Amino acid sequence: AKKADTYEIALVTDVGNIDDKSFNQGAWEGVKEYAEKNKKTYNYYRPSEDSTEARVETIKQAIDKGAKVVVCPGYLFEDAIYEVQDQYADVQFLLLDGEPHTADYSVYKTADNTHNILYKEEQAGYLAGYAAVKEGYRSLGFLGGMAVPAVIRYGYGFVQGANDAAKELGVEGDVSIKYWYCGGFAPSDDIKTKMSGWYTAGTEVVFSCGGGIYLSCTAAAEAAGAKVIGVDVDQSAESATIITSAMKELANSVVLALTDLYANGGKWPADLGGKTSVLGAVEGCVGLPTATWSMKNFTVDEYKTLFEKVKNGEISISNSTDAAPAVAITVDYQE
Amino acid sequence: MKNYFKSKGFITVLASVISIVVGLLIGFILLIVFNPAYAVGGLGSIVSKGFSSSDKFAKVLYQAAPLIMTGLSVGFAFKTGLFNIGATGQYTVGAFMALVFGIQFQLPWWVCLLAAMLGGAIWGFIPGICKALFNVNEVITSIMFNWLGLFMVNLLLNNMPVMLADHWGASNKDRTAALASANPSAIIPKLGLNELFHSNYMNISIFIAIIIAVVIYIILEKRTFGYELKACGFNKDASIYAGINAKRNIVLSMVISGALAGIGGGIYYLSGTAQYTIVKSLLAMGFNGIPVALLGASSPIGIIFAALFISYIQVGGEALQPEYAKEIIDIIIAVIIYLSAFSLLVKNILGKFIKTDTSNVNAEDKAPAPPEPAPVKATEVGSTEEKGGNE
Amino acid sequence: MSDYVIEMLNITKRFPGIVANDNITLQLKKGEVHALLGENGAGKSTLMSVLFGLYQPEEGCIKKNGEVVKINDPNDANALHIGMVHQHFKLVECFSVLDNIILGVEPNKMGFLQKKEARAKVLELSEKYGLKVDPDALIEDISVGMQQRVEILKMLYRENEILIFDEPTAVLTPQEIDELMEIMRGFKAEGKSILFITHKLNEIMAVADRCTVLRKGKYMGTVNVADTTKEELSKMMVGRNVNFKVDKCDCKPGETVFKAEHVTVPSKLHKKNAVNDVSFEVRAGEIVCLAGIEGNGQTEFVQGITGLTKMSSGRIELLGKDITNATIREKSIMGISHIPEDRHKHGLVLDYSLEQNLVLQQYWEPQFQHNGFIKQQAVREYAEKLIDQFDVRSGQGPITIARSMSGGNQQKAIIAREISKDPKLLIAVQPTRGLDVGAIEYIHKQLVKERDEGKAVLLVSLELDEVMNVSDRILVMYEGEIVGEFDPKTVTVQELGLYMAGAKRQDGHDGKKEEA
Amino acid sequence: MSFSSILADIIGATILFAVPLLLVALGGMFSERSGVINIALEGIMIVGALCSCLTLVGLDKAGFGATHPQLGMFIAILVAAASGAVFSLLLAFASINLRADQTIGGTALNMLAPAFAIVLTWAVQGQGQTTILIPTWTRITQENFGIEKADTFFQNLIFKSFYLTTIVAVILFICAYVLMYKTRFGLRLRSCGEHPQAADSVGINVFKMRYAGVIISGCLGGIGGLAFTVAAGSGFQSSVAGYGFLALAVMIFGNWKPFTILGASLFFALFKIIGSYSDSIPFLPSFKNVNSSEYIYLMLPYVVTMIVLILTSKHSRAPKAEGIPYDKGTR
Ligand SMILES: Nc1ncnc2c1ncn2[C@@H]1O[C@H](COP(=O)(O)OP(=O)(O)OP(=O)(O)O)[C@@H](O)[C@H]1O
Ligand SMILES: Nc1ncnc2c1ncn2[C@@H]1O[C@H](COP(=O)(O)OP(=O)(O)OP(=O)(O)O)[C@@H](O)[C@H]1O
Ligand SMILES: [Mg+2]
Ligand SMILES: [Mg+2]
Repeated sequence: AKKADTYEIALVTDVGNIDDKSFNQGAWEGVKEYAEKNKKTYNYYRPSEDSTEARVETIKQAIDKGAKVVVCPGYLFEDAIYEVQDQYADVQFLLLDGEPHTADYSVYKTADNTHNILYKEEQAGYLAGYAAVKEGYRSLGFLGGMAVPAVIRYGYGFVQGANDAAKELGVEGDVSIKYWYCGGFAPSDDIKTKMSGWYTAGTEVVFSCGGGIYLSCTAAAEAAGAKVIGVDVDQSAESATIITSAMKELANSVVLALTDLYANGGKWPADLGGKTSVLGAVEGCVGLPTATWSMKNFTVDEYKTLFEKVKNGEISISNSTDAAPAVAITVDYQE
Repeated sequence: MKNYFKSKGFITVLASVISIVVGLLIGFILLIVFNPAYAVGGLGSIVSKGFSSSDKFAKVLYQAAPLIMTGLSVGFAFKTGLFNIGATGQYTVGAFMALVFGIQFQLPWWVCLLAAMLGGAIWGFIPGICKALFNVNEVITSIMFNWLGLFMVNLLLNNMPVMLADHWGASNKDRTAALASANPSAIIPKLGLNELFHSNYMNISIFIAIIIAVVIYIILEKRTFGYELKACGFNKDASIYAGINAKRNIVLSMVISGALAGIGGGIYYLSGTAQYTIVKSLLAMGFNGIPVALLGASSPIGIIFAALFISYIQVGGEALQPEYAKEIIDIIIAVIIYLSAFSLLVKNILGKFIKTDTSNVNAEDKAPAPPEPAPVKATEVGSTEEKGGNE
Repeated sequence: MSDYVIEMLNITKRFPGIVANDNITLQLKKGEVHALLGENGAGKSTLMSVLFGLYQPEEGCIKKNGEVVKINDPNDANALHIGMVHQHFKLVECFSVLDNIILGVEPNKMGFLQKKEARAKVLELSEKYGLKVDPDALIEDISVGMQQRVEILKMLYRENEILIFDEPTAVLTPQEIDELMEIMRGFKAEGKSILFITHKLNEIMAVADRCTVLRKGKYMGTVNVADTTKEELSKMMVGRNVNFKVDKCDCKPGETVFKAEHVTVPSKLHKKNAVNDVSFEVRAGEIVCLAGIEGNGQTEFVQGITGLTKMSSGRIELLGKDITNATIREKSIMGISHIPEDRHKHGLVLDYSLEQNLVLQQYWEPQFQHNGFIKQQAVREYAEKLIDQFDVRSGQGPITIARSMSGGNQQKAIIAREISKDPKLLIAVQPTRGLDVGAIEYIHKQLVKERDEGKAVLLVSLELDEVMNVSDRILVMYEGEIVGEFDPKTVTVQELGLYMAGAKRQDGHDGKKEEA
Repeated sequence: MSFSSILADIIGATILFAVPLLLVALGGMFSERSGVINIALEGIMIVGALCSCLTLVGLDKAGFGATHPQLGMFIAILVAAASGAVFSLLLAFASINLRADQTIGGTALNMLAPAFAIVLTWAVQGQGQTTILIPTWTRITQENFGIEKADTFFQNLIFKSFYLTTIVAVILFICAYVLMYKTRFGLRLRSCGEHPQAADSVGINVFKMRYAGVIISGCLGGIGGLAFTVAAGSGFQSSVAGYGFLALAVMIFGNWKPFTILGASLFFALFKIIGSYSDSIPFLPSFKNVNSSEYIYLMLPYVVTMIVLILTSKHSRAPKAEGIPYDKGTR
């Protein structure tokens, strides 16, 4: 019987599992893709509870099991990485969607063996919101998971996009958005009921933004014959109700980062170590899927034009998570 | 006489040990089924990980403290004839109160802990009063109060901006503020134990829990109050006949039971590691009190060991990763609890092998020894109907 | 063909630690009433349960009409036409009478109940044997006597020929007992054979043809009832002479200890008051007996004055002090002791040990606790003293769990506890129910002793023998009111019976008794 | 949007969520009426849902489901019933044969089921794949009947959330009632929960009846697990969100009687969903100035139930012998 196997690339999940259709899954797919292609051993670990202490403990466990690279998806790891990055100077850390700092936010520090990646979710959300209104939908919905920064950026971007499109079409008065955080990343019967209520009350399309909650949303949409916008990855295969998806290239960015890392002999190169990359339209890391395009009124060409404008900064999108964007359309923030 | 007690206690412990050993064996079989290559190492880590290093042991103690409290909560109610399935709700409300006093009011940890106790007590009080005055089954009320507690706490937290992490500089508002940034004095003192154990998990909460368990033991076994409470649990009519205020005692039992669970919630969140997350599912820690109480045969001292044991093998179970799903340990625990249900049988069998000393004082025709009562008596779920009670 | 319908030969049945039946032989002739007599725990119920298939004997065999039969369960017994009325009725309380009767032998079509047929048959049987019941009434709503009729109908419905009655009269009123005797005679006339367990020798003398006596699980012999006397039977049973007459000197009543004025208690069952405007007093050194047929308010009266239920109006006094609104605990402190009617429900915490039960009324006294801590040693010593003094027998002495004690000894423990409290007023409700003659004799002695020590004793009893023997003054209760007051030395049982049945009523006992 | 379609929606959703509560509470009723307290309902639901969802996925993969959707669903229901029954045997064995404390056995099973479900889901679907997705063909739609889709009240009422489990629940409810009150079996079962010694003395095998009660509760609980999972509509994730415990409350609220249980489950389901519609129903307050006002609606059913229970507790009545292991020896 084997006792001690080692795994060189380790992923530690935040909350939820690697099939959460969100951070964990995206990062895991990246790890898997890179490791299998490059014959590295890899595995993943789940902390015992939702606390920094448990995340630190699990990172240590992964290192004990031979991890040279630890991938940590989610801002929840900020404190934990801060704690371990100096303790384990030989181990390389990849933090997605956050930057290490102390528990009381007084000190921010990214050590040389850590690389952070942030995404411009607001751009993806903007594109989706814009597309939905252009496509002809007037009664929209935003279903967020928890009110965490990434989700808020998606949501506020979505609102801004819808607003701009409405302005262009001169229909600000007609467009309305129901806006709600369901308080979790897992699907539940409550979410489904709530979405049924929305659809019955006239909502045409809901941007379902966060982990597995899209399952509840598509279930309601299927029954009501309504539509859904997916998130993070191209979800059009998951359900016929999904008209498009606000994507961010999680898996891809992990693969690219790992490639750079190993190209530099297993250490972060100087331009990544201790640094934070913010990936958006410029890096080609956000967008709508053109290969599975299903919208009729809003065409791929129109989309490409819009994307260029976002990319070159002609359209500026606020990435603030503090206050809701000021818009002309009606947004019903339900809490 | 003393011998008799000794051997009876010995058989009880032996029966538990047998349940545990058989449970582990079944766990080993599971490990073999799922991944034979690592089974031996896996079993090894289950049984030894908790002692393998000081920080792992600290984790055992850290998890055990709230488990002892919820176990005591359930066990105490059992002893007084009530089934408090509502420890989860009381735990949640206790946690909430502790955090409010810590974050909103900026008070020191021991005040917060008292507040937690109060919160749990209130959440036990209502089902208690419904049972005592209106004869509403405490099982149904406490199930409902689990949800009510959860929803109420979430509702309040969402309307108390100061409580949430984003108010204290964090970027998220799905959870309460980290005590480290909001109010370090609300964190249960570590007294240098964290250095000693090389683990931030370590603080004095395990000692608090053990002291409370001993206090509960003394109340139940040595004090007239405990005598009254147990009498009410066993036979309400007889205790009324004996001049005991049974209604008051039912309420008090639930209040104490709730307070214990509330302290559990306080201890867990005041350790400063976990932040309360606003989710819509009931907290498992409260439910885990039930198996702890059962394994500990509802005795406060037994509960200490049961909680330590369950926490210990949970830590071992974490270490099964990544070769196994850590949920396997839950299966093993469930099997152990299930087997402990057989303790009656095991004890009878053992009783035949180990002759108990039944030195009769004045035997009535050598009357037989009474059958060993099942670990938990008087768990009449659902019997709302009550006879003879005066209105 | 054998003379006997049923023979139980050399039956031995053991329970853990005890031989309940030790080589017992019992032979039942066709068409006879065969009594089975023995102290509590002698093994009577066990022997009958063996015959009815509830227990399997370790040794011995059972023959029906000379042929060996195997009775594995009640179904086998039923097939052999053996039926049993159990000591503790086996009726489902929330079922109707009809459902209870047909349970186990339900007429059905493909599993669906056919209650019409059943109802017709039950009504016919009830007509034929004069066992009046309402098939649709719920068991919990009908009287004990009616419940017993249901049990008997159960046997008849199954067309049983061998009828076992286990202590059927313990719970019946004198009138109901007479009725039952009549019914048994009727069965006998029809050729049915009856096994009849009772502790009451009068009943044996009245209906039985033969009587088998057991003692401590052993067979003592079988006698023809016509050739024997009550004294002989009781000697066979307990191994010594039993004194049926309670020895006591004349009572010398002292000051008034207890006074009830216009006590009224509402009924839980119906709208009428269970106790209506009852007034009387009990003086030191006398035993006052509340006599009456069950269900005429005695239970409610005692529960009302002890505080187990609330009185709706009226006033009670103890030694001149108003205790109407005192709590149970306060009454206990002031000197009321109460031997409750239902020892399992009120009298004992069955899961507590004997010693814990012995201090149930006093654990809070300084004698047994200090600053809220129970003085275990003091409790133990006190318990040992009482156990010794009252001869309470149990497996492990003070630490025996009360549940495992026999009924008689449980009762002794309660009596020990209540008497040792040194009360001013001792309320004893049916203190000898279901006990054997030896135990009864002992308890009666204790009551008289208390009286002689100057205590006031209020005895509630359904047993006319007890009423006549023990009391110094008899109050008859009928429909919640006191309808007569008697001196046991001058009144006859017949006379009492008339008052108890409501046929007569004394002047001045019309519910508005004078204050003096 | 019209009021009629919202009304149709609310009624439809109420029925959808009442079905699992009804089934499971009826199951609990059978078990408790036979004398065995069944707090393992939650665990039984999980196991039933697990096995039936795996079956559905299997049928889907085999292509059978898409061609015979309702037959596939029927098979899944049978699997749910069978697996629930098998799992409930563990409870039966411990509490009937071994006369163990019934809450211990139940608690153990409640712990065992989700852990077992996770481990098995992974064993079948691959490490980390916690969700078992339910194929879309399980829902009964207009197409199944060849009806043109239209926005009418009845179509909205029926076809938005219509599953075979609903039909099965109606049938099972009727069966449960008849079985309980009109058959020999029911009479005997009830007698075992009230007075097992009495049942034994008339030759009824108490052990067998209690086994029957527990197994029936296993069947109904298992189907209830599947019904919940299809109603929740987001696949199976080793959990039934506390519905087993809720069903326990429904059963007690329903006083261990079929019709009142039906009423109680509809009541719970209605209050469960009503909050989700608060923003579309004009006369419901929407608590605009309160954050997360949804929680107020979520709390409502419990508060109302508490009040109802306090008012009706006098009439509540549990089977007398439930929870007490039957021992021939005790008298
Ligand atoms: N189920 C049992 N388990 C163990 N011992 C038992 C059991 N039933 C009876 N016994 C024992 O058998 C003895 C005979 O009991 P049984 O009930 O037959 O007495 P009995 O003659 O009917 O007494 P009573 O007059 O009080 O009814 C009891 O003293 C008891 O010790
Ligand atoms: N389930 C049991 N297990 C072991 N012993 C028992 C059990 N039930 C009864 N006993 C024993 O039976 C003895 C007598 O019990 P039993 O109930 O027959 O007394 P009893 O005198 O017949 O009471 P009663 O007069 O109230 O009927 C006790 O000494 C007790 O030890
Ligand atoms: Mg007896
Ligand atoms: Mg008997």
